[in-house]
Amino acid sequence: MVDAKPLLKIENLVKHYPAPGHGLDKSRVVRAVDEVSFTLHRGETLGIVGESGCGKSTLARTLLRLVEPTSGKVLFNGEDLVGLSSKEMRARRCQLQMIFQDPFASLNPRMTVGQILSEPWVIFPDILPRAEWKERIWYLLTRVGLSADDASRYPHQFSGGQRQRIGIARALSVNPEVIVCDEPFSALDVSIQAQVINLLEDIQQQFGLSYVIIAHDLSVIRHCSDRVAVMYLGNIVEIGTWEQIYGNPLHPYTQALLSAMPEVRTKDRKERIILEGEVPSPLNPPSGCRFRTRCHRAQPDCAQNKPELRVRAQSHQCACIHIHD
Amino acid sequence: MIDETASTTDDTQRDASIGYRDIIRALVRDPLVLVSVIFLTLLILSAIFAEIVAPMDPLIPNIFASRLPPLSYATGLDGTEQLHLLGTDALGRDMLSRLIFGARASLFVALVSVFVSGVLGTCLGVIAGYYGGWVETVVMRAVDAFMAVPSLLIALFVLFIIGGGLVNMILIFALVRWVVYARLARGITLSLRETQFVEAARAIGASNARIMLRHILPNMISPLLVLATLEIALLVLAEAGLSFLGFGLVPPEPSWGLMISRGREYMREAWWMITLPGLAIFLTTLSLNLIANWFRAVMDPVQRWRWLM
Amino acid sequence: MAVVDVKADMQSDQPVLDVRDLKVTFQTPRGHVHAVNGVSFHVEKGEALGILGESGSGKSVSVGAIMGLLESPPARIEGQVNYRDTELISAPASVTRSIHGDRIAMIYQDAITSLNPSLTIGNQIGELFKVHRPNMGRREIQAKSIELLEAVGIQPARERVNSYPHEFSGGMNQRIMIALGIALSPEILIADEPTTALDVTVQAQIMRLLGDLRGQIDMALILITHDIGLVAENTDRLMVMYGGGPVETGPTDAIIERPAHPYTIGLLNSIPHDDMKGKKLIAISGSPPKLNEMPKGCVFAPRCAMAKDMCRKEIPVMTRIAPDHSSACHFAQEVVDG
Amino acid sequence: MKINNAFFAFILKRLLNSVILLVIVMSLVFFANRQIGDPARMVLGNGASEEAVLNLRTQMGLEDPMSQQYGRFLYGLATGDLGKTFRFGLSDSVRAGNDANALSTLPIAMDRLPATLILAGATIIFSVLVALPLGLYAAARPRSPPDRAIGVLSLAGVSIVEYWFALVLVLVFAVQFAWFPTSGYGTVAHVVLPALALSLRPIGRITQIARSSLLDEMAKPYITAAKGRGIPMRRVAAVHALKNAAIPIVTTIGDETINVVTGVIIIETIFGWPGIGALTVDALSIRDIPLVEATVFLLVLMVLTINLLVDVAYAFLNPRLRIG
Amino acid sequence: MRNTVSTKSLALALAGVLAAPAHAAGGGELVIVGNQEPQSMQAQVAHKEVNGIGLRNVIEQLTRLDPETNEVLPMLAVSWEQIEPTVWHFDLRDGVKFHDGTDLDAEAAAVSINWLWSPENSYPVRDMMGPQITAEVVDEDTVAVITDGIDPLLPRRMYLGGITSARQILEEPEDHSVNPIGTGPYVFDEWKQGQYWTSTANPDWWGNSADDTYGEIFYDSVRVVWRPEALVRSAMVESGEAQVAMFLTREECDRFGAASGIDCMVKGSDTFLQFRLDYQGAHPLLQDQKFRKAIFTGINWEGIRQNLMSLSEPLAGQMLPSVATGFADGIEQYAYDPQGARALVDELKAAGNEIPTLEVTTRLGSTPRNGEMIEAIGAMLGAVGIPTRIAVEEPGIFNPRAVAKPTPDRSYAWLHVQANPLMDYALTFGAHYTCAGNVSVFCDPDFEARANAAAELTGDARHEALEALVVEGHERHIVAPVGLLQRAYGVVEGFEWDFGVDHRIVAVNMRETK
Repeated sequence: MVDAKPLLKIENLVKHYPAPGHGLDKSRVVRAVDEVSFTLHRGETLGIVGESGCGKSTLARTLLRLVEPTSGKVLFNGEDLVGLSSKEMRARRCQLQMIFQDPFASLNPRMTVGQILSEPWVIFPDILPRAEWKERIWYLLTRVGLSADDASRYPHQFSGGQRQRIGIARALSVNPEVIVCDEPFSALDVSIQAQVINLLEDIQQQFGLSYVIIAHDLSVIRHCSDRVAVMYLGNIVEIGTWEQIYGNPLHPYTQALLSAMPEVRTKDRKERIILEGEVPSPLNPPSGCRFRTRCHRAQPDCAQNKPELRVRAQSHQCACIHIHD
Repeated sequence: MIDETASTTDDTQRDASIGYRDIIRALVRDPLVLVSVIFLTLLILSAIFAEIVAPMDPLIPNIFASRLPPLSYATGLDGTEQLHLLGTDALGRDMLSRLIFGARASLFVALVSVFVSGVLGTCLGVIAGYYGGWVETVVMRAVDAFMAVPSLLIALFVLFIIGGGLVNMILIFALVRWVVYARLARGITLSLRETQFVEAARAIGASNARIMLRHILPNMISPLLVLATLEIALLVLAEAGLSFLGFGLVPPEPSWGLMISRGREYMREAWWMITLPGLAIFLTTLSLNLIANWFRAVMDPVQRWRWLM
Repeated sequence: MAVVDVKADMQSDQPVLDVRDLKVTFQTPRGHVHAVNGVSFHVEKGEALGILGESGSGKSVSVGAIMGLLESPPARIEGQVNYRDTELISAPASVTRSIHGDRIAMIYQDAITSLNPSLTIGNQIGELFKVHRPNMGRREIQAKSIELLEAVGIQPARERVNSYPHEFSGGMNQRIMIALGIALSPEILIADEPTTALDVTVQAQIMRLLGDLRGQIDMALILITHDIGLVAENTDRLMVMYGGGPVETGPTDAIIERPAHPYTIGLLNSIPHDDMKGKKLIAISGSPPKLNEMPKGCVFAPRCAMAKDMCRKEIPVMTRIAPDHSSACHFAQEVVDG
Repeated sequence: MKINNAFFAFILKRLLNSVILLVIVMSLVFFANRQIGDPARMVLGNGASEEAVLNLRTQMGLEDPMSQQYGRFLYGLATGDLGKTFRFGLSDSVRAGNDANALSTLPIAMDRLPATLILAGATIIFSVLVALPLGLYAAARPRSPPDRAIGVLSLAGVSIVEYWFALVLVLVFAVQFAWFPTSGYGTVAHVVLPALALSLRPIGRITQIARSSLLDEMAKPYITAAKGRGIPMRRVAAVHALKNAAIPIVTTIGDETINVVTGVIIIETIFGWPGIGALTVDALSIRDIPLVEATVFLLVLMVLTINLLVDVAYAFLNPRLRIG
Repeated sequence: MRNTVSTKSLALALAGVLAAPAHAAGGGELVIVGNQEPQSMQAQVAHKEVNGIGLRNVIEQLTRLDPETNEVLPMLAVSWEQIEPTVWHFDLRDGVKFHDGTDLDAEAAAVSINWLWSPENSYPVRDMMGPQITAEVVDEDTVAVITDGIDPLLPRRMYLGGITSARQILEEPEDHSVNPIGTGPYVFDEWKQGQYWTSTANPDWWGNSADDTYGEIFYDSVRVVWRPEALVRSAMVESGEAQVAMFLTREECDRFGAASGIDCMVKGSDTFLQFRLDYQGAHPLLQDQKFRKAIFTGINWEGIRQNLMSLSEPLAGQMLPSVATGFADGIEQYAYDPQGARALVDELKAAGNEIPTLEVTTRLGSTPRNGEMIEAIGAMLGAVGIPTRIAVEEPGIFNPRAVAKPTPDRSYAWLHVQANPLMDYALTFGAHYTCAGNVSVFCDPDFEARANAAAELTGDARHEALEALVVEGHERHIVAPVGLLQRAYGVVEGFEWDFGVDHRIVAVNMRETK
């Protein structure tokens, strides 16, 4: 399943926003994404979990260059997307697509479903000759579980789950290789969520897609991902296969997250680690290890040294200076 | 709790869009607004077809038939007896005909000004909101500057320099009123720019121009329409005000503003000369305001259910 | 508070809250919409009841009706809501006002919008005392407010009592909501999706806080959520709602172990479990019904894999499958037996 | 009430902005005014010889490079010297180079300021006193017959031709009933008719905004939450909703005050009210450029001050602005 | 039609004069409402009543005009004499003091006259000047007024210029514009700009004791207010806020006459309405007599005068009434002949001429209803095939300094009023028929030379020379007269007012009998 050469390679990606109210002071920045690196192979699903404000949504947008990165590289098929002009980048957009969180906000209410799906073909006429549009729209709609008649309807005539299907069809319309899904299930009802998870898995197999799925729901990430990255305050604190992360979490944060996960089967509940407080402001992150202020295993030296993401086991990396196994 | 009902009763109400069948239903339920719509429609039609509708030439004076009260008969220039339904003005011109032709001038000034300022302001507002940075700074500074000086004062000042008249008036109104659209358009653009469907459009490679035209602009049509309707009402009144001060349209072109401005000298002896055009302005602006108010309420997801009931 | 008399308090076998056949109908431009269609449940003193349902299941509207929050029109409310000896639906506003907020309190999903942005949190807590405890003095109110904030973990309470909601994070605002909810030591606290907007770690904090507080003041909890994990961990009894009515009620553990309604089963299956990794989830097909286009018969029938002809015609009634466990399915017994 | 530095920083920033805007607007006025014609010719009249005009132009500094003239203008703006009126001709305004105060335009214009402030103030106070209860009354019973009547009436107030209404007021209340003087300035009775004529529009607008903002506010979750805490409706509306609804209402009152300050141009003319609006029209029609500059300066200053006051009020009402 | 003061008030006026005691002050305050604020209180403003309402209560002149006969009478000068063709001696009245306490001597009079007429000040009153006027002291009581050319009208012209304190002119010239110091029956109090100006009775006024006084102080004080809106002006008299409202329209005057408690006074003035058609305009056709005749006969002047001019007296085809020097008998108003005009236009067109668009302009507010009149003129000219563009210039106070002279690129006609307080055609020619005139539309050096020569003549010779020019002007279609304005005043009932064609609002000529 894993190619030697990664499809997508992120190197030291950084996104800093100017701090609000400090327009002139360039040193005051919101460190939304700070030195993030990971790889994504063809056909693979990488799950990214973390609390809100940890920078996972910014990461998704930065690697698609919907938000301009401050520094770092996004190597797609070996080509650095960061260096491309906006015109060149637009041409690459067909290969990288995104599925959004809010199915109500992600579809233009003034366009019919057909118009939404065919918009990329209007922009890049080379993708599909006009004569095939209709057929292709029908195909996409039926593929995501809608009917061909729906092409002439407007988004508000659909339920949330159906709209998320339209969003998926839109992402598929350009034959992408990578789809970044930003909280694709969080706005959906439980019974619909499962349908969409199944749909995403089906089309991954059919089209050989790679996914980056961002979610806060740990059980969904466990179900969908091959590998999982855990983010905290703009950093990846742990990354590994799903078995490694869920079976043997190394980072105290990962451990806390997993223990906070509500389980339906109450019998096998682990000892719960309840984190104190909330995520600190990315404007002024703690020194050293960023997690130390909430860490149940924090030591005085955590404030001095910034832990690096180090390989602990095969492909299992963790950024904590107090892991010694 | 209204929000709650809206979202639980029907998903469609989470959207800004609303079918026009709903609008028509709501219209029928609101007789006052319906009457306003009919009145404005008739007014616009008669303004367009003024030559056909108006019984007489609005420009040819008959100084021997001046200031006749409504429902008077007078011998016209061609020697025939003519009925002046709404009386005549100081020059003996038929009031009804002048009101009809005056509607054309007044509405033309207002509509064209609103169109020009609306297009200009919306474009600048969208561009400012979308690109941000120095473009936004420049546009919004200009907006602030125009907002700091009251429109009527600018209009007066500039008309004083360049002189009155139809074209100048339209230019001035466009110059002073574009800011309201720019402010609105920028505000909406700022919020739309961050929406996921705009991001989605960017993700499929849509150019900035396309995003602005196809994704942002269509989603601000309703509030812009409301604003434009209110602006038409405002400009009809502004035309009257400027004509009062003598900076407005140039006679003999009949315009409502000019008619009441002239008519005020005869207010006590020939009430119809000021009251009829005053009434025309009042009814027109009232209708526009009613419609705008109603439309805004219908479009407002919070209030809508009340109006659709 | 005047309503609470000592005698009633002693009758512990009588439920604190008893809802019978609650119906809520909305008048809309597209006709009448039955948002809640015959909901009955009760809450015992000190117990935690979960109400589980997806959006549009009628769970929020039900508590809206209980709390007197529905505007009428467009809402029309039928049925009975008995708080001890008082029937709340028909009671005059002066009576219900003294119960709401005092004996029955509620906390909301989105704490930040549920707090008045222009009043300090101290003002908002103090107002509650001013309205419900008119005899309390200013200083007493102030002291009590600070005490409450400390109780919900807002430090330093003495200073922060003069802060505005926007100066707090989402989790902190939810703590303030809770402080408002428990201020008058209510007998029932209704929590409507209290942690949906929060992160899992903060959710854990909040749920622990709620649990601790319940222990301290012997308060019943009605937890409304769509998250099965949350009800599983935090409630004693459970009511599952679908399409405006209850489909299954019973002890939480019993329902999760032996669900007696196809919808409950489908819901449990929809959640990705440990053991489902690598397999396809068993999803419920279709989408929840629109409230203005309710199917005839069983509302779940169009999505139910087990549906028979009968299901599409007859509305099922609640049938008891265990002493405290009922299901609104024509084939409840078969479902339980698997 | 906590007020911190951020609040003062906010006000200071707005103040600075206002000053910049004032300079920009006045500069535009300066350059536009130079397009109207030759001021020296205006002072001397058509009868004067070219030589005399040139002589005066030199004296007035009009032959200097534009940059120098503009510099002088800016300096004058900073020191409150906007030149001397043209209307008395050459005799004094130019020749009497000493500081003849009666001829400096700014004092002439300042002299008219109180009248305009009194009229605008009376109008706005009256409007608010009428409009707020109306709007709140309507909001309390949405879609009821009184609400709809108030709605239509408030729109009618916005739609009427102000000067027609003013003349009717004179005929009815001054001539017919003789309750108030027809026009003029000096006593409280003099304010009534012009203020009434001016107040229709603000009453209409404030009523609408009061109604709709209160309704909007009443639809918000925190109101639901307050109701759920058993807080009486009246208190919910008065304590919770009104304070938040006040922000758009205050903004509208500010906007309408600005409209009134300029709306006075016509009404002042009709009622012989010695305000800055009437002076502006006079100055424009006699092409008294320095006087025009002074009146525009004061009008813009008034507008900016109103905006600033609205900002301050806004900051006080909105803790987000007050507390950083 | 009211041509004179209404009979009712005239009768009352006569009764009042017969019964009045010598000193009747105690009449309270006289409130006069005019249509616009004075631009300044300079002595020069007093020449034009519209711009300086009531100023003549404060400032007096060397001479005055008889309200009935229009004859020149003594005022501050008790007599005068033409010493040389260009030198006039004026003997000043004894014991007259300015309101600031300084004496009116020859020195003061000379300073004041020189100030008023100086080219340096360039006051608009110079439009009324013939040859340049300067003054010198002869002895303490005699001032010499010297003209650059011969000016037989000088004593009459002296009626235009007010005499104010020399001390003020020399010491505080800037005060001259806002604080008039004259010798008149009322002492200036204050000018509240934008509101009113007031004056109080002068107990030391020379007229209280002089035999040849021109009136008698009745009111204790005079307040002049102004309201541009005609309706408000008349409403002020109706509501009792003012005794005199200036410039009523005909309809209002009728209403005032019919109503109880108020009254209307009407009298012809020295101001006439004229239609000035540019001779030197952009289009050569403007110098073509056929074209000019087509324009002048294509307009129904009498119809306009009767139906649109508010209150007026007919003019006999020339601008001044028959009392004027130079009045030509036998000239008739241009007859309305649309067919003839149309034929002329067609003829011109047939000859290959392009008919220019005529710009017809008036200044709103200068005459009641002139806006309507130019609309009528435009429509009438349009009917005979002459296209027009009509324009109304800015209203309100108009600064004569800023008069927009017809520019050479326009074909321009102007409907405007012109006052001729001297009732002498030389003044009209000087303003309108000269190449250098401020508002002149006509430039013919030969005509101008003859007009200048005529202006130096006296007696019958003057009359005949001017008359010849009037006839020529008529034939050359230079200016079309429309009508002599009548001014109507709304007054309280029982108001007496003895005023001449100059319509000066002089309080000593006013009193109330009720």
